[in-house]
Amino acid sequence: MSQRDEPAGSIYDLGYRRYDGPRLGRRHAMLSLYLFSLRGAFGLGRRTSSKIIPIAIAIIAATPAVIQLGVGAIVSSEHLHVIRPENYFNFIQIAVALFCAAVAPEVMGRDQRTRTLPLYFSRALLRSDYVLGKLAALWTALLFLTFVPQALLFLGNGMASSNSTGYWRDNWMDFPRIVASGALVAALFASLSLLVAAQTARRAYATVSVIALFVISSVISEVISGTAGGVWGQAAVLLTPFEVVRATILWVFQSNAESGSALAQADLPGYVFFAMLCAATAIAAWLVVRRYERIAV
Amino acid sequence: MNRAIVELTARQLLGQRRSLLLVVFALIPVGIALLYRFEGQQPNHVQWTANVLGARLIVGTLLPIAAVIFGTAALGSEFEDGTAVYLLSKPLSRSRVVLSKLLVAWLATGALVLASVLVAGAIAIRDIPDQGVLLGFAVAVAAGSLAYCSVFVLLSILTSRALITGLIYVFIWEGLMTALFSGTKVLSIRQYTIGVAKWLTTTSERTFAARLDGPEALALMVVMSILATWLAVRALARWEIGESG
Amino acid sequence: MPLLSTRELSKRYPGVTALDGLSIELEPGVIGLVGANGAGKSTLLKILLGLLAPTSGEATLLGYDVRRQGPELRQFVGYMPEHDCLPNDVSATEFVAHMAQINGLPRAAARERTAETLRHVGLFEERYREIRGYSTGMKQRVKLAQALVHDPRVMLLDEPTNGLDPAGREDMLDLVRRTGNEFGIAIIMASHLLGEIERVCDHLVVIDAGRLLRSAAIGEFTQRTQVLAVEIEGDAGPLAGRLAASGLRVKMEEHTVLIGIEAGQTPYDAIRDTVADLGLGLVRLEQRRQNLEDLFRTPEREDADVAAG
Amino acid sequence: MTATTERETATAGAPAPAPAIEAVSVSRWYGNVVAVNDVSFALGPGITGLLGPNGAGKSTLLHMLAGFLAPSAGSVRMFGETIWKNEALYRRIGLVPEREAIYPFLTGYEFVLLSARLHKLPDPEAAAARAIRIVDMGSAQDRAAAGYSKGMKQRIKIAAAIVHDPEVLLLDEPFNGADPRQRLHMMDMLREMAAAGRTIVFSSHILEEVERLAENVLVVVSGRLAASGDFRQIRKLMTDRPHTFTIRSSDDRRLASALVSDTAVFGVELGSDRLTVRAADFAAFAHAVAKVARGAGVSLFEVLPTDESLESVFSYLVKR
Repeated sequence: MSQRDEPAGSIYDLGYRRYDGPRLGRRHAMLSLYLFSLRGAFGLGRRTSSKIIPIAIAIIAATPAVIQLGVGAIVSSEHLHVIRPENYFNFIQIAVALFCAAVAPEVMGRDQRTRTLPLYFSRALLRSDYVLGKLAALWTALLFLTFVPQALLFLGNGMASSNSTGYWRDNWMDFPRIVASGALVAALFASLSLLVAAQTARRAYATVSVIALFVISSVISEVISGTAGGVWGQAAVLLTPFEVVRATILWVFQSNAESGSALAQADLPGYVFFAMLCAATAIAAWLVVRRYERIAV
Repeated sequence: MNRAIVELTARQLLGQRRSLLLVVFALIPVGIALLYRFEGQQPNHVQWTANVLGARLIVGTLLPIAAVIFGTAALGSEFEDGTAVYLLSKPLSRSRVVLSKLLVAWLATGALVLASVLVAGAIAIRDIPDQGVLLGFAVAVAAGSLAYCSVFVLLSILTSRALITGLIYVFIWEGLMTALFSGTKVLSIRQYTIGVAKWLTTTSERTFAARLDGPEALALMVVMSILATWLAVRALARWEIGESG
Repeated sequence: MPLLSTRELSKRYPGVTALDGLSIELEPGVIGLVGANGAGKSTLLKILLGLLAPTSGEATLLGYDVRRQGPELRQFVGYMPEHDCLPNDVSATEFVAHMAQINGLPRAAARERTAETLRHVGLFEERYREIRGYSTGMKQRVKLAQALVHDPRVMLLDEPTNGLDPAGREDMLDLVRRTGNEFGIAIIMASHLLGEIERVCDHLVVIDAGRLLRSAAIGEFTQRTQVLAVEIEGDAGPLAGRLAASGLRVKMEEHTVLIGIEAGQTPYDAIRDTVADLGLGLVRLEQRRQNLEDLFRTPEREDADVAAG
Repeated sequence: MTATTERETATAGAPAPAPAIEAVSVSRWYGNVVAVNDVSFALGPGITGLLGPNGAGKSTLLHMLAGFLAPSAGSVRMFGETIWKNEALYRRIGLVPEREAIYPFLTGYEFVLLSARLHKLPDPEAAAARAIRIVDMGSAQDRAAAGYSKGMKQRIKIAAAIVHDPEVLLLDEPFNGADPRQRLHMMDMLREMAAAGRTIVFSSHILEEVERLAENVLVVVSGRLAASGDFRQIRKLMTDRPHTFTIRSSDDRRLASALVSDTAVFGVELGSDRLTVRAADFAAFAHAVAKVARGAGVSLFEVLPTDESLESVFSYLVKR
């Protein structure tokens, strides 16, 4: 082949080639699982029909922020804050619950339903890695509802303000609070809904069970609050994730509950709710790990 | 009815984890009634028992959830698991299969909810005259279970997503639409059940109100049950195996 | 280094012993794994894959201890389960690339190898479509691809032809054979179909009641027996009668006459002449081989059978 | 027995009893997709193997035979009666579905007993015990079916299907998941049942097994009936395909030249250690080969037909 005047032409071997490149192990496996599940949560790389519900719900969750920004732009008033960051959750709580019901079974039960679990567990991945990857994926997906719209709102408010620097100076503390509250809310909802979804391979049961968890806990909490007095009536608000989250957000923002609301009636110190949220998140996550450690595949 | 199918279905419905979950559900009204009894602040026990315990917790939540789970599982799980062929390839009419399945779903739902009503109600109402509230809800719940189950058994033959469809009916249609549009009450088993319960009590309208009159509610309930059962029998008689088997 | 080595490997469930002190040593190759249902075949596979922990004993695969070095070992293992294991709402490309990454391949390498592996298993245009629309044969190919994509050193295949029609079965067996012989990947393949094992494998392991029954090269299982089979068109009775009369030991099976050969006997010409004399149609004449199936029959072999008859 | 007398009175005067299974111009379509297209056949006692590539309409056909699907056109009859919506016929039919599902909470015995009770047998316990004995599941009959292996599930399903001693037995992929020993056992069992005069139809992808078990095959390709009957007879009908034999002998070269002159032979190829012969007429060659060899003074060590198996017949029918 060294001679130039030889006609150029080669036949290449299309046979099997070995792979000699790097093998990146558990951490990489976990990261891939996380990204794959996160994409799956929004139906990316899937047919259009699997994108509609999660993306529509995420849009609904961003709508209050968009409206506020729009109103701010037109009216151009510093003081017209219809939606305070500590109240944002009140507008989107149903969207968050529906998102969990629709997406958690997709994130968690799917591999059990399609019997893909043995493929994961026979690879360079531990069962606990699998669960943590899935938890992280749903948590991140929920941040698109609980954190991203508010962050945009915060930035938008600042930029729309006639005195941006003044706005940032006065309100900069809101940003870490938005981050913290968004992360906490997402953590509780992610771990609770995954715990429920992990109990069954059947998607319909999982969706229904997640909704049932939210609806029934709210009904019970509300009925008990309205029925019993004393410690029982006070503690009833701890039975529903919605009130726990609401109260934790208020605590993070050092704000108070509206008078007349269930939280105001309960009159418990904020750190109790924060502790409840952390405990519930941790216990739920631990239970999911435990379930997957034991599941036979 | 066929005794072998009845026994089989009873084991199917009662021997599983979801039945245990339902028993826990059924205990919730009892727990709340206990709380009410010892910590309650409401002055009118009959009013609380009828509206909060009866209409809201039991008829509004426990009854439809128990019925949708038992009703769709009785026959639906056979289609889902592929065991239906064992029943349908036997020399017995398909109407018997439907009726046997419905009977067990009804008995399971009815027994569970009835127990919850009677125990929770007896705790909440204390010793004052109860103006027929306990009896009213007991009878209404027994009848309501049948109406719900017949509809859900029908759904389980018509669609493989009967559970979801059933829950949409319960929560969206009965829960939301009926609250917004009063006219939809004629298609709400929850309203039939409350109507029948109210009919059997001697409470005043201010203590406990129903949207449908007693006779009207009962008639609608009977029509609904018979219609759903008849359609279920017809649907199973025409049932064909899916392409997947 | 042996491919697989187990020492006194046991797995007990309450009331059931799936593996009972199994000790095996296997060199790389295409290995068939056969055993009755419940004999411990799938338990062994699951232990090797880290899906199940043994009750006692040790197992090493590729020199890694399956218990203590699970994640490291499994980077080099491919597994094709018997059952459906594919999500149906993604494409083959997306799924196989994902599985490659789960096995530690960097993103770019995963993509490249996915394309190549799917071509190897014979999936072309359809690889961008959702798996839901695939035929059984295509799904089996995807299952094989995900087990092969990360270039494992050993592949564990559980009933790879399950649910395939005859043409699909032929294709799959061909793929398995090529993977083992051309690609140089060791294969352990469990199957109930002895014909398949015989066609694809070069070594056979038979497990029974959780113990090793036999482990040997395929050839040793299919040695020629001292029985000649003569199949003719029509009734075999007269032929059997004549041959018996000439002093041969014979046995009849529908259209076939079985003849036991004793040392020094060469009955070939006698058979030829008898067939010709009787004007029969000779369909088949062969020396019988030992049949893999005989392992699962009641102990008496055909030789003994004919000898007795 | 009542069913038999009813049928006899119904068909009184007819010379021959109706065949056990009869499909008359049966078609089935789903929307625009034709799954089964104008298929007719009649089956009597014995074992029939139902073959076809995946998606050829095998399951659809079997489901129509079982009365789980209505034909879109034509009719499926059992003992002269339509099977669709005719529950009474199930008294005479046993059915082994493909899906392995069994009620997980029942023991094997309870499952078979359920079947016996649903058939309203006079002594269901005895019938269940008998059926379990036939499939040899006695040792596992009191364990919950949830813990059964695939092969055990298949056997207990067969027991449930034969508990009422049916005249017709339909089995969808019965060997799926069975291990070699169970396969042998199941084959023997089906042979015995066929020998007792029952009509057995089973579908399978494993041609070696069909070849060994079925006297009769039905081959479905693209929804049409591509062939039916004894596969050896079917092979003989394929006149456009020469029959090939390989021969080992004491002198291949001499045998080759002797065979070339035989009218039955139209091609001979000499290999290193064997001879490949192509013949137009299978029977003529079979009758000639021993005589020709004797005439040439050559000993025959091995004569093997190479494409006479069901596998080769099947692949020919599918690719046609």
